[in-house]
Amino acid sequence: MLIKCKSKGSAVLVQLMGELDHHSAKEVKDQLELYLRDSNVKDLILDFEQLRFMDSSGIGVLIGRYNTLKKRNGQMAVVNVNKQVDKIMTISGLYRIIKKIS
Amino acid sequence: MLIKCKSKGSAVLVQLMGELDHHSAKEVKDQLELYLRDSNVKDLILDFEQLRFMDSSGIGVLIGRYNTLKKRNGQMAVVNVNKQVDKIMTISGLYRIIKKIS
Amino acid sequence: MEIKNEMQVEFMALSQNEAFARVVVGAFATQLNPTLDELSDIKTAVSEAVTNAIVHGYENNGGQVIVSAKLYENKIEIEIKDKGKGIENVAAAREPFFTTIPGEERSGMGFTVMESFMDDVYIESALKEGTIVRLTKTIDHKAKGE
Amino acid sequence: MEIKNEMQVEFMALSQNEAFARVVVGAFATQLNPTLDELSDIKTAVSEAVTNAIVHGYENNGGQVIVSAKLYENKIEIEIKDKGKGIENVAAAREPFFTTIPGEERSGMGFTVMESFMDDVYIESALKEGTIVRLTKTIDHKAKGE
Ligand SMILES: Nc1ncnc2c1ncn2[C@@H]1O[C@H](COP(=O)(O)OP(=O)(O)O)[C@@H](O)[C@H]1O
Ligand SMILES: Nc1ncnc2c1ncn2[C@@H]1O[C@H](COP(=O)(O)OP(=O)(O)O)[C@@H](O)[C@H]1O
Repeated sequence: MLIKCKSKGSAVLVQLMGELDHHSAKEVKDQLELYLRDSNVKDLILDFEQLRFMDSSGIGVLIGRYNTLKKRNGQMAVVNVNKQVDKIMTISGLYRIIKKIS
Repeated sequence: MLIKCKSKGSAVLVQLMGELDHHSAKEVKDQLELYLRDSNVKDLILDFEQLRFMDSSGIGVLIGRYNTLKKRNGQMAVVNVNKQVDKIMTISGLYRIIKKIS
Repeated sequence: MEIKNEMQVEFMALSQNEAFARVVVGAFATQLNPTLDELSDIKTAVSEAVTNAIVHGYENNGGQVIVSAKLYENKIEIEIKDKGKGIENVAAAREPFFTTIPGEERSGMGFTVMESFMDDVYIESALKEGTIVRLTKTIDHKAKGE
Repeated sequence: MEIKNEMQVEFMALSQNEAFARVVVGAFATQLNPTLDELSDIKTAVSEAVTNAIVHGYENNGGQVIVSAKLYENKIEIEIKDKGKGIENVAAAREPFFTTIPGEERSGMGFTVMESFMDDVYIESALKEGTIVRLTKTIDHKAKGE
């Protein structure tokens, strides 16, 4: 998994490139937590354009980051979600807490 | 394997798209023989741009077509050969009878 | 129904083999000419079951995972097997958000994903003996009028 | 040397499984971070040995092919096994252009390709019992100064 981050004011934009499964989940979680360490960061936008695959191991990773941001009154959004990932997001109800921007 | 053919005077240009192994060898052989059935066809140019893979099963297919054309004083050439296929062509000595055009 | 092709792969219960298992089953399933979406569904379901074998069956302590697949005219049947600790309550395990590893590590959505992505999910499990998950999906382009 | 990962796949001796075998071994070998060229070399050698098992070992009459692979720190070792008719003269079989199916169907270059694409090709065969081909390749980016 390749992870790139850009920060814009109180928001960070993170690109995930690769496959988010149980194998890569810890790395993604740790990397995202690093970007959110600064408590001025309120919003997290995840760019999934190059996320080729996600299974239910990714759900926990996203819910965990959502909980961190909720305490700060921040928000979470995803962009460029492919069909496979979209199905996982839908089935799990993640779109009720994470906004899809298209 | 997808096979496309264009004819130009006494030459035919054939594109092989896919993988040439033992599994696809008979199909490729039969299709090429069909294009060469007309004895006015003297030269065969194979476009390997989209040939992703070839193993030694392809060598026999090429030598067989070479023999058909030699009887008619025709020639055989290959274009757009990728590295993997090039290695097979080199090791087998096929470039001694089939011209590589680049 | 006649079996057209069959394979079995066995590998160490290591997390890097989750992606490997997806590729193996995906490559085998392509012989049925599935759509890209059907292929993604199959790979996702396999990923869930193989991850479960590694994480729950063997609790990340090694062991062997066995994945087999049978191709029929218009159907694929996949079995994911471990000889790990087994499932105490299969009905509970199938519930959405049920997990024996709470916290954010596991979401409890693995079986739910398998059930939404495949036609049928059959679970056979015995404590201290292990678990077999059988996933079935029909790939029938004629029936769908394609 | 310590084995880092290991897998075994068994499949029917059908020609459509030649491509499947290439993908399986290729996907496993990527764990060593090979270059694209090294990966092509491995897939090509596996294709040759698996085709031989199907065409010569079982003479296209079915049977099971078993492919296993072991990953070491900087080396892959692959075994292709059939329980088919065996090789009468292994030394002769290794010769370029030697084939027991002449005509254009087989070129007799299979073992030559395996030898040029891998570091080592070991053959063990017994008539009416079958054949094992063991292919080894070092993938050592540090040694190559990459
Ligand atoms: N192969 C297995 N071996 C033992 N227990 C399992 C296995 N697969 C699933 N389980 C049990 O079923 C529960 C639910 O599984 P699942 O729906 O995939 O969610 P999750 O993996 O996120 O916990 C797991 O928490 C675990 O207790
Ligand atoms: N798995 C096998 N079982 C039986 N015979 C084999 C096997 N592999 C190779 N051979 C024998 O070795 C010969 C040389 O093999 P190879 O160099 O691959 O050329 P080819 O496959 O084109 O004949 C074959 O013609 C066959 O007689």
